[in-house]
Amino acid sequence: MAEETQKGTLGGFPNPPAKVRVEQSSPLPTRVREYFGHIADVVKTFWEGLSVTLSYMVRRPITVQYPDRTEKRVADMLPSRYRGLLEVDMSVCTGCMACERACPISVIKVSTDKDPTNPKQRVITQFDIDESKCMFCGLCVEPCPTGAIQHTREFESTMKSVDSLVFRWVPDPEKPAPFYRPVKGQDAPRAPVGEILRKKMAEASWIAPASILVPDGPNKD
Amino acid sequence: MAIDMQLDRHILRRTESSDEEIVVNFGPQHPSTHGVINFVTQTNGEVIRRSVPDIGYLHRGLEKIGEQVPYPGYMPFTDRIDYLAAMFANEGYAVAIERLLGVEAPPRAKYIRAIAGELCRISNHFISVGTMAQDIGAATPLTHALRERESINDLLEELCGARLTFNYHRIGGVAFDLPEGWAVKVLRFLDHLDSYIQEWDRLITFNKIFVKRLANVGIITREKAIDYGLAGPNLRGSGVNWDIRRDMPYGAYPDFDFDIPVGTGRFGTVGDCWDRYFVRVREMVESSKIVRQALAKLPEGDIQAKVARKLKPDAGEAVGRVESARGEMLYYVVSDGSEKAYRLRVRTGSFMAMGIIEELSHGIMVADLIAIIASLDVVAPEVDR
Amino acid sequence: MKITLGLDSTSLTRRYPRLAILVTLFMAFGVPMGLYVAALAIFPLNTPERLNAMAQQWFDFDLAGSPYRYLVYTVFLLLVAFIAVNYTAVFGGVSTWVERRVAGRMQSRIGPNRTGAAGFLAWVADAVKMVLKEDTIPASADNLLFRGAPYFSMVGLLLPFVVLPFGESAVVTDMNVGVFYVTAVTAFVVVGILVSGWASNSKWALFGGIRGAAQVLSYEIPAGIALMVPVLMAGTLSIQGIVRAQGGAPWDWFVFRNPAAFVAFFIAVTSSLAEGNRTPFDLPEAESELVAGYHAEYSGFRLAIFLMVEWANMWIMAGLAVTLFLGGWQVPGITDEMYKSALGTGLVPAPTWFVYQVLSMLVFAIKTWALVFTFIWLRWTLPRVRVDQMMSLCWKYLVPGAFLCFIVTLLWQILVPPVGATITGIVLTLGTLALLVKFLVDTRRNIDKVKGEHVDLSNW
Amino acid sequence: MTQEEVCTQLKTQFGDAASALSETKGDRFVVVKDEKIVDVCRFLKTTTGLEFDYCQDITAVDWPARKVIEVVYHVYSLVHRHGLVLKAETDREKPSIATVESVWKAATWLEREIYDLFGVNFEGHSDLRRILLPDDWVGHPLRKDYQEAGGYHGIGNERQDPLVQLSKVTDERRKAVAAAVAAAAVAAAAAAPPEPATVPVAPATDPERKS
Repeated sequence: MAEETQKGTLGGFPNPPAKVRVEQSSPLPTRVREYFGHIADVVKTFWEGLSVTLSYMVRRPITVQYPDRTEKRVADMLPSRYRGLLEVDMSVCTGCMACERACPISVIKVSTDKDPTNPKQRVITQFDIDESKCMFCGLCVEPCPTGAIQHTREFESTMKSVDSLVFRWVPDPEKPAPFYRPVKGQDAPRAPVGEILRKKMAEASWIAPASILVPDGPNKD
Repeated sequence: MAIDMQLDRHILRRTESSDEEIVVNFGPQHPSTHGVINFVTQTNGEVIRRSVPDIGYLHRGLEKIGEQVPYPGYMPFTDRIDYLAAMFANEGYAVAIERLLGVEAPPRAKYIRAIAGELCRISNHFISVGTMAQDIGAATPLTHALRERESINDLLEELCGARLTFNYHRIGGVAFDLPEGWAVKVLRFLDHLDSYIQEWDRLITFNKIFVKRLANVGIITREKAIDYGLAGPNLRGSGVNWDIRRDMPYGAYPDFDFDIPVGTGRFGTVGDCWDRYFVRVREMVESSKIVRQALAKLPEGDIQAKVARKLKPDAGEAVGRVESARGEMLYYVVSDGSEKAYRLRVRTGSFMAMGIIEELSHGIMVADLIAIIASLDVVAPEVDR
Repeated sequence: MKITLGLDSTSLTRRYPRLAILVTLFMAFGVPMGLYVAALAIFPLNTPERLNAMAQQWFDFDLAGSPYRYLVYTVFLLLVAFIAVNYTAVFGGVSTWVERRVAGRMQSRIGPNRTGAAGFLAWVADAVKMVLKEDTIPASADNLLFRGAPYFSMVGLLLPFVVLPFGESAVVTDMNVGVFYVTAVTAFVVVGILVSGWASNSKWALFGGIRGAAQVLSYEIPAGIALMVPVLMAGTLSIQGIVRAQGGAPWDWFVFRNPAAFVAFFIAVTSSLAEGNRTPFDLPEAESELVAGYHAEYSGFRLAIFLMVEWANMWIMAGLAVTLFLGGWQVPGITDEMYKSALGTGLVPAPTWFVYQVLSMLVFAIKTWALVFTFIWLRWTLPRVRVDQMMSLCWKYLVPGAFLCFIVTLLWQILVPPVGATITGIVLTLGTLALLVKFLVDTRRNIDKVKGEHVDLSNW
Repeated sequence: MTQEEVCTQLKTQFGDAASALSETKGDRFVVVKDEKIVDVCRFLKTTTGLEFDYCQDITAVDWPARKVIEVVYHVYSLVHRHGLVLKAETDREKPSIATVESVWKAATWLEREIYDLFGVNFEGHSDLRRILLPDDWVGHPLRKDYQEAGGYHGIGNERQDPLVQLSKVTDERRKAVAAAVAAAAVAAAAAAPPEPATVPVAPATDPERKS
């Protein structure tokens, strides 16, 4: 194209793409038929289109009047596989860190340590999830041996500050959570999915200056 | 991507402009560019001399990211390549890595992939034809299309837990089996869909103004379409009977019986905007056929092949091709034996479609440019990756 | 903490549902009816003769001989203008609400339903919002023209109200060249569009302005010729004269009196759609092509004026078509003599006269709203034509068609006796009714054709 | 036609300029001398029986160890339904190769992308500009040795990671806890009312955040 342009063949406008212009080549009766055919087409297709749109005046709109005029909370209407905010039940967390490894964008940070009071017991001193960065892919849920980390159906995570979206599941490193030891042939006693998160969210409504989910600030430099 | 003024100068340098010509930026924020794309357009009044697409506003370096995350971890990123048809982006990547590893998904997984993929194709085509009607000036079809798509989104949400970024496929299979009672819901929806498509046609497809706006506009001849490497519905709209699902079969597609709609030039010339539009409408019906067959023949068994948790394919390379809603999606993966890809390349239909717009833009009207962009069904993140 | 502003109508509606309904009812019926009644009271007084006589009788004041008479006449004219302007604004607002609700239903949505009962106050909220917004003027815009452009449009909108009859007596003035006047002054709107497009110093606005100019100028021709058809049939250019030449029953309407007029009606409506920049001719603002076209750079109150003009123009378009083709305010069964006898010779008419007036205004309003609904309905069904197609439609189809209708009407007036016209009227009326029934049946079938769909009026 | 047959044809036409079909795992490919790439492509496209009319993809792979950049061509024939992968290697220091734009128009944009992301210069290309990145971008991101400049025109691309470890149980703290436990035991032995084990708490608070 560029060569043509530089040679100036595009100086004037190029011919528009060849159009099939039946009107110009065909005999008069055909052209007359076409002329009135266009009008007939307009009437016919407008008739159909208008009848379709009019019929929608008496059909049910599908609008869901989120958030206040729904039969129940939208979060409760979602399917069980829905991948909303992540929730961790620390009482069944084995501290295996499989979720941290599985996360492709490193939004999970788990630190473990020895319990100072009982050196034989290992504890989780930190289990942070940066929900603001999480892309809700579900890859962390899959390797979890006890189902401690789960996607809930909660999705309303508006906070005043993006920092408040770092959910610290071990709020206080001074009170770490001990490792859970799975019992063979027995399901881990996990709390129902969503319950823990809902409770925490209710405690920290979004207008709070800083969510109580988050102990004030990490050690900033 | 270029800074606008530079591109203005660039395009003016390349043509002899007259005093009456102006350079207009269609984008990056414009209602009809379907994402953040800029069309630097030189016009003389309503007639366009040339329109140069300027892309890259949504470039996120997804190919580079592919070199930095382990093989299974890249799957969620593929969702972001094409958010309107993420199922295919997932599937293409899974197919490519499976070929690299030499594993094969179990038959049930393949069938589920086909079901999920074809549902996703319907939802994508609804967006495509709906926004096309919107760009031509009819607002109502878009909301109807979105409503239908919403039903599919609900179904897919139930299947894989997300509405757009599915992350449903896994290397060697799929993440979940079908939920209970899901098949019945899908069949009920397909019954609705098949009858709804006729209403859609009455509402917009054959509308005289719509036909007049699209027929004989943006004609891409068969030769040109192949030369420019167009793919999918854009290629078929030009009359090329080529579909990866049938011609380079993957997954469960050899088991299904379906037609490949191609452009016929019904109201104008083969390869015009209306043909591309209508190919999409017909493809929805074909996809519905495929889903019905897949649900009827769905085999029992595993949904996930045995794959090591830490993937370390041997050094080598493989190509995974799938027929995405926007045409052939090609993943080219080079492995050096580590657990991350050495090079990961995604070739998408939208990128190729953008390449032809400058060629088509000579001597058309401003409104035609909008129609052409809409008919090529470009999605900005897929162009820029 | 829930931020509760005085304008948070949702919470107000929740707290005082009855108050909300009252306010809504007041806005919906009180304001327009108040304006109607005011019009009714003032319009008949609005001739110098009547004013003179009233001054003579009630105040024993010789107004006709007074040097201040023109001041008094002007004050009364301004009163009428005040009513007209307010009526325009209220109609423009209410029609946006109607349009949004109708569009919502047609698009499987709900539309505004929060502000006031059924969301009716949404248009008031919109207006308040627009007035409160910052009025930005682009740095490189032509300041004077940019500021002035909305008023050109406004003037073009308001002037036709002078001759548009809302009822038997509810008209500012009945010019003897009324039709001519209307076609002339509606062109003012395009001056506003062109000026705003130019003055904005934006490429999009320029595109829109030029498109608007080309479009309105072209469509003046078929519109003008099609409007000549009722003029021929009535033998007068006076709008009231044309209405009086028709009757209340559908077969007495001009549109059915003659096949050419039937065609001319559609030509006139199509052309007025184009002149009013309504879909499928909304090229000057084509939001998918030109972002917002000629008012792309406008904001705040100036934008509000443009939008008001656009919507209120529908009243002019529909009102004119109703007046010239669909029998205007003619109430079936009430003849001219009845109006005259009810008016009597005294200054204060008999109460029946007022009843007749209200009836005639209602008939006119119903017909006009029906046509306005059709415009809205068309807008949410049809795509937009391209600029060259718009031209070819005008010059290839509408102009020849309008001329043909004009000539056929001429011959018809000369050759066909009044009985023939009445028979044609009845036949065409019945034919139209049959088509309407067929259309409604088709509409009903559309619902059954889609599996899983049924008539359902819930979820408003 | 199978890949082997295509390869044989290439061999007879171009001799050493085209290698044999590779024996790698996965997809197999043909390596072509970079100066011959246009001829090979044109041959593939125009020869009856081959007719590779559809250029599916052109991309590149950076191999710093071998000091080359491979340009990879995926071509296909819609007529005969066969495909081939071609590779041409070019020097990594001054990567340059002839454009195949004259063979397939699709190459225009694909090559622009390679120019942008790998810095390969395509000789004779009609419109060789950056395509995805801004014109004034420094470097070619898909090269293996690319270093991020850390932003663009003052627009940063880094976010502070909020996932900082709050505190670590240190040895001092362990000793303190042990001492407290021991003290508690002593106190219990003395039968005195047990003192609550006071633990030095080090809450990670920042006064600035509170304000």
